[in-house]
Amino acid sequence: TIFTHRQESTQPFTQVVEITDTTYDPAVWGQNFPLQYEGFRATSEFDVAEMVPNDPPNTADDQRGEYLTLSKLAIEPRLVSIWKGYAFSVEYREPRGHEWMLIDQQWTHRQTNFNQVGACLNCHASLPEIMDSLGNGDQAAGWAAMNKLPYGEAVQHASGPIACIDCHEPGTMKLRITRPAFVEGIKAVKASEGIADYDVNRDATNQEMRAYVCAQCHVEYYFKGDEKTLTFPWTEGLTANDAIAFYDNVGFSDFKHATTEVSVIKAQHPDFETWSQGIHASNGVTCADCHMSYMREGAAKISDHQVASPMRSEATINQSCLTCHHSSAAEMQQRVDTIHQRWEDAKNVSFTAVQALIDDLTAAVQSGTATPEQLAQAGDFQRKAQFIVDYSVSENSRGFHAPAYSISILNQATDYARSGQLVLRGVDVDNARGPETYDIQPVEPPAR
Amino acid sequence: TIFTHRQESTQPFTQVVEITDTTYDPAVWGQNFPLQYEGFRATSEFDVAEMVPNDPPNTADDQRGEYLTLSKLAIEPRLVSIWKGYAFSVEYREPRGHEWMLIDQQWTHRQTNFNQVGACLNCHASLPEIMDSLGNGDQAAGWAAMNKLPYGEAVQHASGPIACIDCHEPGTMKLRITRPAFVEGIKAVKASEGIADYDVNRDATNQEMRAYVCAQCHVEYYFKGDEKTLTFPWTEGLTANDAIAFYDNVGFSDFKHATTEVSVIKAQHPDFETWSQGIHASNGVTCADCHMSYMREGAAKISDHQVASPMRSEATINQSCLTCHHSSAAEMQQRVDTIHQRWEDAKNVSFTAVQALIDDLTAAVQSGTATPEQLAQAGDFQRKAQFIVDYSVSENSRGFHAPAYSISILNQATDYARSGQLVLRGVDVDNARGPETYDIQPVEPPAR
Amino acid sequence: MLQWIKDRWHDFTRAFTGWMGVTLAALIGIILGVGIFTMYYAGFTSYFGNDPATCNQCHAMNEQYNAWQKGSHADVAGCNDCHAPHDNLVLKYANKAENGFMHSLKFTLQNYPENIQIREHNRRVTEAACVYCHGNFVDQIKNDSNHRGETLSCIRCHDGVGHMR
Ligand code: HEC
Ligand code: HEC
Ligand code: HEC
Ligand code: HEC
Ligand code: HEC
Ligand code: HEC
Ligand code: HEC
Ligand code: HEC
Ligand code: HEC
Ligand code: HEC
Ligand code: HEC
Ligand code: HEC
Ligand code: HEC
Ligand code: HEC
Ligand SMILES: [Ca+2]
Ligand SMILES: [Ca+2]
Repeated sequence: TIFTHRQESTQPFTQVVEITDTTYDPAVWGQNFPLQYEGFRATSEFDVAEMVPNDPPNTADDQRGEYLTLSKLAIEPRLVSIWKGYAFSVEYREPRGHEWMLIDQQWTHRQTNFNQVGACLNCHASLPEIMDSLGNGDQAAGWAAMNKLPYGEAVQHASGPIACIDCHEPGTMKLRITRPAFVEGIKAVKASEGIADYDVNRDATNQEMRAYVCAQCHVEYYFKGDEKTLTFPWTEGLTANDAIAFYDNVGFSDFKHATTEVSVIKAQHPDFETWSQGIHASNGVTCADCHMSYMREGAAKISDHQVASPMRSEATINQSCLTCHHSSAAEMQQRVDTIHQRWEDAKNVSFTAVQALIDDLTAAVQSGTATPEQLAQAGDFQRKAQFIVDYSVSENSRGFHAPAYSISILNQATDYARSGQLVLRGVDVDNARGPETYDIQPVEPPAR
Repeated sequence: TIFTHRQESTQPFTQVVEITDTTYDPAVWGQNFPLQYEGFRATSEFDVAEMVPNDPPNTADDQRGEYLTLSKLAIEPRLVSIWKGYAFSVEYREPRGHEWMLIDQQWTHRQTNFNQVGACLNCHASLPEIMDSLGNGDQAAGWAAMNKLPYGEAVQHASGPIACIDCHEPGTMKLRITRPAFVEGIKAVKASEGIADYDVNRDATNQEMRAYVCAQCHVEYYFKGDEKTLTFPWTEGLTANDAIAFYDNVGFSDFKHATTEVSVIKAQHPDFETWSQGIHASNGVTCADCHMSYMREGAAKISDHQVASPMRSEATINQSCLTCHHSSAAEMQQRVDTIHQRWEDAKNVSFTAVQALIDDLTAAVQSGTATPEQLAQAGDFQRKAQFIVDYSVSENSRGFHAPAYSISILNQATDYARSGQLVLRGVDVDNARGPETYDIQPVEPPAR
Repeated sequence: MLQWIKDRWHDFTRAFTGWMGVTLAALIGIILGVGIFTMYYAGFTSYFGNDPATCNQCHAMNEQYNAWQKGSHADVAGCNDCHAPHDNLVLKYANKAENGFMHSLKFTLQNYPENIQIREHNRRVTEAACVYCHGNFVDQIKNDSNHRGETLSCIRCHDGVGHMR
C-alpha cells in the first residue's frame, strides 16, 4: 500500500550479513539484497513452449531436468555440415537462463562424449571459489591450473553457476571483472585503439562495466596452446574479420573439417563484439540497459536480475525499450521481428552458398581432381566463409544487436563461399575491389 | 471548443495576390509566401567544392552554367560496364538542386545525343502548365500527348523547373499530387496491400503527403509501350525484388547489353521505395521531416523550402535530426558516415562480383564456348544482379534511407553474380534455400 | 497465476477510457472506495488545484516532476497547463476526476507499467494545450492538416518538451 511504498523509499538497502571475499554463496548475499536475489534465482524459469521433454529425465547420464531446449542442429541442419569432425556436430541447443549454465555444460554430449578441459568452467561456474580453491589463495595460479585440468577434475571445485561474487565486489557492491581472459582481452582492444596499459577494474566507467561484466562470457573465444588458456581473439579489433585475421596470424584452427580436410575455426556467441558494432553501443546503451533493465520494487528502483530476453513480455519490453523509445510494446516487437526476418533471409542466402562450397570441396577431395593450389585457395575461402556464417548464427540476437553490420558480414561470407566454388573451377577470383582499382572509360557519345 | 477552432483556422496566410489553377509562375505565389519562395529559389545554390568547371561555359551545345556536378562514371567506373549499350554509359553525374532540373536535363549528353521523349519532362519541369497547354485544358490528354512527343518538341511547352503549383493546390495550399504516374503507382501499391480504389488526393493523410509529393519523381520508373507512358513498377510491392518481378512479368527490358547481349533493366533513383523499407518510414518520419525541416522565421514556423541534404551544415543537422534525436550534430554526422562506409564496402563486394560476371559472359559470348542454356541462365543472373547493384547505387542516400535493407539486397546481388559465373562453368546453382529444405542429421556422438 | 490476475485486471482497467470510463470509474470507485482513499491520502483537494507539487505527491510522478523542473517549460507551464483541458470548466474537472481516480487506483494496486504511457485521450488534451499557447507560431505549418480534418501532432517531434525522459 501507499504507506509501505513511502517507507521503502527511505531505506533501500539493509545490511543483514557481512559479505567478504569468500562469501561465495549467493543465498548469503541474498539476505542483504532479497529483491536482486529473487530475480537472480528466477533465471531458472523458462517457457515450456520453447522446450522439448528430456525423456527419460534425470538419468545417471543426463541430469538436465525434465526439459531440454530446442536443438539448433535440427533448426539449422547446415550447422552439422560446417562442424563435421567437431563436437558441435553432435549436440548444440538454444541456451536458457543462468541458473542452468553448469548443469547444461556438464551433461551436453559435447562434454560427456569428448575430452574437455577445465577452461570450460570459466563461463559456466562461479569462478572466484574455483580459483581460490585450486590456487590456495593465489587466484592467478588457480586459474592456470583450472584451465588445463581435465574437465571432470576441474568441475569438482565448482559449487554452482555464476553467483553475485562473479560480478560484484563484496562490500561496496561495485561491478568488477573476475575473468582474467577479459582483463587481457579488453587490454588488447584498448591498446589497438591507442590506450596503453588499460586496467579494466581501475579504468572502466560504470556505463562500460554494465556491458563488460557480460562480455566476460558472451564473446568468441579459444583455448590457447597446451596451457589451454582461455583467450579472446581481439588484438586486431572486435569485428568478425578482425577475429579471422587474428587466428590467421597466430595460426590457430579448432579442427580439421571431416570431409573437406580444411583447418577451420569455430565461432562462439560473439554477443559483445556484435553489439559493439551497433548503434546502441555507439550511443552508450549497454547489455544491462536491455537485459537487466531498471524496475520498480515498491518505491525502490532496482536492476532486474532475471537476466533474459527483453522481448519476453509486454511488461519487460515496456521496462527496457520504452525507457528510451517513445513507442508501444507492439511496435517494438514489430521492429525486432522485421530485423530478425531480414537477418534470417540474408543468412539463408549465405548459408546456401557455404553448403554448396562444402559439397564441392568434399567432392573435389574425394575425386582428387583439383590441384593443390585450388584446394588450398578454396579451403581458405571455406575457412573464412563458414567462420562468418557460424559467427552470425552463434550470435544470440539473430541480427538485432547490429542489424546492418550483421548483414554486411554475411554479404562477405556469400562472396567467399561462391569464390571458393569458382576457384575449384580454375577461376582467378577478385574480391571487394574498390572503384579506383578499375580503368574503364565512359563511352563516347554518338554524334548528334 | 476553442482548440478545434484554433486548429481549424484555415486561412493562416496573408493573401496579397490571388492564386488560381493557371498561376504557373512561382514568383507570383512568392508574393503571398515570400519566406517559402526565398528557400525555394535557394535550391540553385551549390557547393563549388563538389563541382567541376564547365569549360568553356554556356556554349551553344551546353547551357549548364559555369559548373557541372561530379561525374559518377568517373567515381564508379563499373557503372560504365553495366550500362554498355545505353545512354547512361555516356554521361551520368551527381544531382544538384531543384532549380537546375530542367537545364541539366536539356544539356546532358544522354539527352542531346540520343532520341528521348517528352515523358522525361514529368520530373524535370513544372507539369501542370505543359499538360494544360498540350491538352488545351484536358490534362489527361495533354499528359498522353507529352509522353510520346519527341523531347525537343515537348520541351517547348515547359517554362521552367518544378514550381509551387506542382506540390500545392492553389488557394488552400494543401499538398497535392500532380503526376498521373504516381496516382496510378500508389493505387497499385495500396491494392497490393488490400486497399481498393485508392485515390491519393482524396485518401492520403498529411503525413503521407509529406513523402508522396517527393515520390512523384524520386522513384524507379520506365516508359511503357509505344505510348511511352511514364510508369512505376509497383504492382508487386516496393522492394527491389518486387521491381524485378514486375519487369519479368511484363517482359520489359531497357536495353540489350552491348557485350553480353543480355536484355537488362536500368534502375533510377529509388529514393522513395528504399526509404519505405527503413525504420524512419515505419515510424512515420517523412522526406519533408529531413529535407524540408521546420525553421523559425520571426514569429512563424515554416517549412524550409531549400530542399537539400540535411547534412549540409551543422545548422541543418540541428534543425532536422536533432528535433527527434537528442544528440549532437557531430554524433549524427558520425552515424551517417558509419552507414555510408558500411554501404560502400558492401557495394564494393557486390560490384566486384557483377563486373566479374560481365567479363566472363562477354568472353563466353565472344568465344562461343557456352551452351545456350548456360548463356540464358547466366544472363538472367546478370539481369538481376546488375539491376540490384544499379538500384543501390542510383539510390541517393548511399545506404542511409534503409541501412540493413540496402545491404541485404546487395547480398543477393553478390550471390546472383557469382552464381552466374558458376553457371558458365556448368554448375547447377541453388540460391537462398531455407534450412527446412535440407536433410542433414546430427552426427552420432562417439562412445564415452 | 498472479500474472494472470494482473493481466485480467489490466484489461479491466483499460476499459476506463473516454466518457464511458468516467462514469464507470466513478461508479465502481464508490463501491470499492479504494482509489478514493488514496486520492484523499494523496491530497484529494489539491488534486484539483494547479500546483505541480500535487502531482508529485505520488512517487509514480517523480520522474516527470524532476524532468519537468529541468525542462524548458518549468517557468511557463505547470502540469495542468498541459494535462488539463483549457476550453471548458466542466470538462476540465471531469477529466481531472477521471485521471485522479485512475491514477489512485492503479497506484494503490501497483498495477502500472515501469514506463507509464500517456493514454490517447490525454495525449489529445496535451497536444491541444501546445496549440493553445503556440497557436500563432504554428499557424502556417498546420495548414495542410487542418484542410484534411487532422490535428497536427506536435509531440511527434517535440516529445521531450514537458519533461525529457
Ligand atoms: C559466467 C559467464 C556468464 C556471464 C558473466 C554472463 N553470462 Fe549470460 N549466459 C552464460 C551461459 C553459459 C548461458 C547459457 C546457460 C545455459 O543455456 O545453460 C547464458 C545465458 C544467457 C541468457 C539466456 C539466453 C536464453 O536464450 O534464454 C541471456 C539473456 C544472457 N545470458 C545475458 C547475459 C547478460 C546480459 C549478462 C551480463 C549482465 C550475462 N549474460 C553474463 C554465461 C554468462
Ligand atoms: C568464453 C565463455 C565460454 C566458454 C569458455 C564456454 N562457454 Fe559454453 N556458453 C557460453 C555462453 C555465453 C553460452 C550461452 C550462449 C549461447 O548458447 O550461445 C554458452 C552455452 C553453452 C551451452 C548451452 C547451449 C549449447 O551450446 O548447447 C552448453 C552445453 C555449453 N555452453 C557448453 C560448453 C562447453 C562444453 C565448453 C567448453 C568446451 C564451454 N561451454 C565453454 C560461454 C562459454
Ligand atoms: C538495445 C537493447 C539490447 C542491448 C543493448 C543488448 N541486447 Fe541482447 N538482445 C536484445 C534483443 C531485443 C534480443 C532478441 C531477443 C528475442 O528475440 O527474444 C537480444 C538477445 C540476446 C541474447 C539471446 C537471448 C534469448 O533469449 O534468445 C543474449 C544472450 C544477449 N542478447 C546478450 C546480450 C549481451 C551480452 C549484450 C551486451 C554485450 C546485449 N545482449 C546487449 C536487446 C539488447
Ligand atoms: C551477471 C552479472 C551479475 C550477477 C551475477 C549479479 N549482479 Fe547484481 N548487478 C549487476 C549489474 C550489471 C548491476 C547494475 C549496476 C550499475 O549499473 O551500477 C547490478 C546491480 C546490483 C545492485 C545495485 C542495485 C540495483 O539493483 O541496481 C545490487 C544490490 C545487486 N546487483 C545485488 C546482486 C546480488 C545479491 C546478486 C546475487 C544474488 C547479484 N547482484 C548478481 C550484475 C550482476
Ligand atoms: C537506454 C536507451 C535505449 C534502450 C533501453 C533501448 N534503445 Fe533502441 N535505440 C536507442 C538509441 C539511442 C538508438 C539510436 C537511434 C536514436 O537515436 O533514436 C536506438 C535505436 C534502435 C533501433 C534502430 C537501430 C537499429 O539497430 O536498427 C531499434 C530497432 C531499436 N533501437 C530497438 C530497441 C529495442 C527492441 C529495445 C529493447 C529491447 C531497445 N531498442 C532499447 C536507445 C535505446
Ligand atoms: C518534379 C520532380 C521532383 C519532385 C516532385 C521532387 N524532386 Fe527532388 N529532384 C528532382 C530532380 C530532377 C533533381 C535533380 C536536379 C538536377 O540535378 O539538376 C532533384 C534533386 C533533389 C535533391 C538534391 C540532390 C543533391 O545531390 O543536391 C534533393 C535533396 C531532393 N531532390 C529531394 C526532394 C524532396 C525531399 C522532395 C519532396 C519534398 C523532392 N525532391 C521532390 C526531381 C523532383
Ligand atoms: C520519374 C522521374 C524522372 C524521370 C521520368 C526522369 N528523371 Fe531525370 N532525374 C530524376 C530525379 C529524381 C533526379 C535526381 C536524383 C538522381 O540524380 O538520381 C534526376 C536527375 C537527372 C539528371 C542529373 C543527374 C544525372 O543523371 O546526370 C539528368 C541529366 C536527368 N535526370 C536526365 C533525365 C532524362 C534525359 C530523362 C528522360 C530520359 C529523365 N531524366 C527522366 C527524376 C526523373
Ligand atoms: C531521417 C531522415 C531522412 C528521411 C526521412 C529521408 N531522407 Fe533523404 N537523405 C537523408 C540523409 C541523411 C541523406 C544523406 C545526405 C548526405 O550524405 O549528404 C539523404 C540523401 C538524400 C538524397 C541525396 C541528397 C544529396 O545531397 O546527395 C535525396 C535525393 C534524398 N535523400 C531524397 C529523399 C526522399 C525522396 C525521401 C522520402 C521518400 C527521403 N530522402 C527521406 C535523410 C533523410
Ligand atoms: C516534423 C517535426 C515537427 C513537428 C510536427 C512540430 N515541430 Fe515544432 N519545431 C520543429 C523544429 C525542427 C523546430 C526548430 C526550428 C528552428 O530551430 O529553426 C521547431 C520549433 C518549434 C518552436 C520554437 C522553438 C524555439 O527555439 O523557439 C515551438 C514553440 C514549436 N516548434 C512548437 C510546435 C507545436 C506547438 C507543434 C504542433 C502544432 C509543433 N511544434 C510541431 C519540428 C516540429
Ligand atoms: C517539392 C514540393 C514542394 C514545392 C515545389 C513547394 N512546396 Fe511548399 N510545401 C511542401 C511541403 C512538403 C510542405 C509541408 C506541408 C505540411 O506538412 O503541411 C509545404 C508547405 C508550404 C506552406 C505551408 C507553411 C509551411 O511552410 O509549412 C506554404 C505556405 C508553402 N509550402 C508555400 C510554397 C511556395 C510559395 C512554393 C513555391 C515558391 C512552394 N511551397 C513549393 C512542398 C513543396
Ligand atoms: C521526426 C523524427 C526524426 C527525424 C527528423 C530524424 N529521425 Fe532518425 N530516427 C527516428 C526514429 C523514430 C528512429 C527509430 C529509432 C528510435 O525509435 O529511436 C530513428 C532512427 C535513426 C537511426 C537508426 C536507424 C537506422 O536507420 O539505422 C539513425 C542512424 C538515424 N535515425 C539518423 C537520423 C539522421 C541523420 C537524421 C537527420 C538527417 C534523422 N535521423 C532525423 C526519428 C527521426
Ligand atoms: C495517486 C498518485 C498520483 C497522483 C497524485 C498523480 N498521478 Fe499521474 N499517474 C499515477 C499512476 C499510478 C499512473 C500510471 C497509470 C497507468 O499507467 O495507467 C499515472 C499516470 C499519469 C499519466 C499518463 C497516463 C494517462 O492517464 O494518460 C499522466 C498524463 C499523469 N499521470 C499526469 C498527472 C498529473 C498532471 C497529476 C497532477 C494533477 C498527477 N498525474 C497526479 C499516479 C498519480
Ligand atoms: C501554458 C502555455 C504553454 C503550453 C501549454 C505549452 N507551451 Fe511551449 N512554450 C511556452 C512558452 C511561454 C515558451 C517560451 C519559453 C522560453 O522562451 O524559454 C515555450 C517554449 C516552447 C518551445 C521552445 C523550447 C524548447 O523546449 O525547445 C517548444 C519547442 C515548445 N514550447 C513546444 C511546446 C509543445 C510541443 C507543447 C505541448 C506539448 C507546449 N509547448 C505547451 C508556453 C507553453
Ligand atoms: C509543456 C507541456 C507539459 C508539461 C508542463 C507537463 N507535461 Fe506531462 N506530458 C506532456 C507530453 C507532451 C506528454 C506525452 C509524451 C510522449 O508521449 O512522448 C506527457 C506525458 C506525461 C506522462 C505519461 C508518461 C509519458 O512520458 O508519456 C505523465 C505521467 C506526465 N506527463 C506527468 C506530468 C507531470 C507530473 C507534470 C508536472 C510536473 C507534467 N507532466 C508536466 C507535456 C507536458
Ligand atoms: Ca572460437
Ligand atoms: Ca528504370
